[in-house]
Amino acid sequence: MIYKILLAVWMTFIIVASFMFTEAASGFPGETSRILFFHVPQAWVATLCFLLSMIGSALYLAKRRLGSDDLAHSAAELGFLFCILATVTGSIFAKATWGSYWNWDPRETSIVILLMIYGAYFALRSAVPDPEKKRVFAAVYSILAFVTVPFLVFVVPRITTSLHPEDTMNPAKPGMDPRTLKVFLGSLFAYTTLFVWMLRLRMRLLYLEHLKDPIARMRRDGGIE
Amino acid sequence: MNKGYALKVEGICKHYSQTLLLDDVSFSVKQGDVLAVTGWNGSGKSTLMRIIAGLVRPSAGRVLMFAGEEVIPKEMRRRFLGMVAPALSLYDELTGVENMEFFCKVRGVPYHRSDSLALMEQVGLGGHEKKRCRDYSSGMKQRLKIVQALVHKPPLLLLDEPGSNLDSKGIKIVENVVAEQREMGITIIASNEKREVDYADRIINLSE
Amino acid sequence: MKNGRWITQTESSTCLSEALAIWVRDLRSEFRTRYAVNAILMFAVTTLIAVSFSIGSFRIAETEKPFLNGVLLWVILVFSALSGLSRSFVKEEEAGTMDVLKLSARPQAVFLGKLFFNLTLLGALELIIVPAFIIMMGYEIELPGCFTAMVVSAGLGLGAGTTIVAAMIAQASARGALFSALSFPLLLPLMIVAIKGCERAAVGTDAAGWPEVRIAVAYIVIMIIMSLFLFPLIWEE
Amino acid sequence: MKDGLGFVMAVNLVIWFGIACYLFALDRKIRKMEEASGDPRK
Repeated sequence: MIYKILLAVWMTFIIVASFMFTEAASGFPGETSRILFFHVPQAWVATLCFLLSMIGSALYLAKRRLGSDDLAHSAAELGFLFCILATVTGSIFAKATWGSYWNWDPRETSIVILLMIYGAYFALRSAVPDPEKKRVFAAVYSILAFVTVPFLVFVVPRITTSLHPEDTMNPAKPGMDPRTLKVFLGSLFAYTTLFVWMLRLRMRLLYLEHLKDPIARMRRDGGIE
Repeated sequence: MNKGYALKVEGICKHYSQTLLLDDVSFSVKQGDVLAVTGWNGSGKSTLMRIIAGLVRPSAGRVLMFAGEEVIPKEMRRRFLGMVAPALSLYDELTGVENMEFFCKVRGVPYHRSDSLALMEQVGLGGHEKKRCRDYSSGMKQRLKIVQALVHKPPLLLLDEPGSNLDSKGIKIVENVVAEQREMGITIIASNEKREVDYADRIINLSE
Repeated sequence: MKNGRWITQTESSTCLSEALAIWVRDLRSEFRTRYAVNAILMFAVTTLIAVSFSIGSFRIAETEKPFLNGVLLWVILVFSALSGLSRSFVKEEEAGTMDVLKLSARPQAVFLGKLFFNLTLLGALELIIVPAFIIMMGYEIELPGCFTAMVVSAGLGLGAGTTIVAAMIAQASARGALFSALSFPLLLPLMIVAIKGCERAAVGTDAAGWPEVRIAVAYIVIMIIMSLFLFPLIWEE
Repeated sequence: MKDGLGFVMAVNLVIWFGIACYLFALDRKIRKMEEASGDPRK
């Protein structure tokens, strides 16, 4: 319980610090670079969720324990939320700095693909009536999607650079001065802790739902082979 | 190569959403046994057969098939069993003999057209091998299903309501198959027909 | 029943022989019913005609052609593939023959058999649509070798990426829409690579080592290996 | 320190307090449900 109160205080401190104690990074119009204290951690949490969802899915396929599937499902839900946040803050930043809400720079492409993968994941989960199959299919899809992401993040940007006039500069690391870096890392820590808190809340909720349904309760404790 | 085959079913339970369909079903059969599984409609007869066949994963309990002493792994069990059930259907757009060819080849049984024709002859499908299964009557389809289940000479034969849609000649054929299988391996019949239950020397009632 | 029937042949069927049997059966059924072929070709031909009729071979500026034609070609190919590739599994589920298949073949063989079948469909699609596209859109290609390699490898990638998804959606409801929704995120990297590869082949400069083709081959290998591991999990209850 | 910045910061702080309160409330509600459910694990 303590860490939650500490988190609340820490996040407040981060918000104040990101506006008061740091200078706006040069090379960006006005104060726009401050959004990075919020945009980048959100994108980081979205990708972290994708990794966690894959791990939960792999664990579920190996041990068929409901807890792993809950992890995969909750991580995907939160991933979807943070992915939307990252996309919105990203396009606000793009509008402020480059004048257009969307210009398909490689990072925007991978965030949107992630969004589509999460969307497809939930579409699959809602389209399979039998709960057992639903969990297995969702797990398999999450692993398949995880395999294609490296293609997107590492391979595609390198060859798509000539697709469009490459005018982006990596905003995440504009040669941060130490003070901004400290606040940025603090924000990263705050967002990750916030994510952990929300994830545990969601998983406890799913666990309670399982308690109501007798079969899942037996499965959950028994952990059928 | 005449190993003593045996099948052990231990504590099988199956839940569907909230209902408890099978509750702790256990039995074991060995070579030469013919077991009948009876019970009201919806008592889980077909589900039990599908669990034994490995098509459905039970909520609890397990099914073990022994070839002599060692256990046949679950993935291999499909090679040692043949199943006839209303839910299993054959390929309608293929002709009778093409279905036989497919099932021989996919099971790795050397396919000779003459053998298949002979088998079809024995179940009364002689002369129909060129017709598409779509044009078969339900009785003819049932006979083809029986033949298809025997093509790889399985030691374990699962018959789920084998007599459905069959005329008196067809029922004679089922008796023949059960008699033949009795000497060679294990037969499990799921049915409520008195005539079919009488084939068995042991009966399990799922409804009591 | 002949008396020799008791000795159970220890079946020597290898995974490949089972897969081939499934492939041949699928081809024979498809040849008779032509569900998948109709779906795919109908979609492809109509979109090709719509595109070439409205754009013709002069509307796009000469410098833009390699890239824009590449985009149009792959939009047609990917979406017509998505309209028909799920057919083989869906028909198997609807006809109720999936259980018989589960009882007679091993999961890997089913996957490979269906993969070969999907690749045959894609081969037919590409053989018909790509030449027609080149002719109707006036698509000059400097390096035909590289271009064909790109089209073939990306086609293989399409098959590799969608077969396992088709197996999943066949056992779900709302199949058609779900198949595209699930497949598209997996196929997008391949599609971007294919478009870039076709442009590079058409332009013909700095195409040494066919980079995109190698990426597509990597995609194929990864997807097939992953599918061989994952397919048994979705195939058996 | 630009004048508008303080306002933006204030908005962020308000949003964050709203989220924090919502999460604390959710946490308490779930804990109550967990106690009421007679869960073997606790």
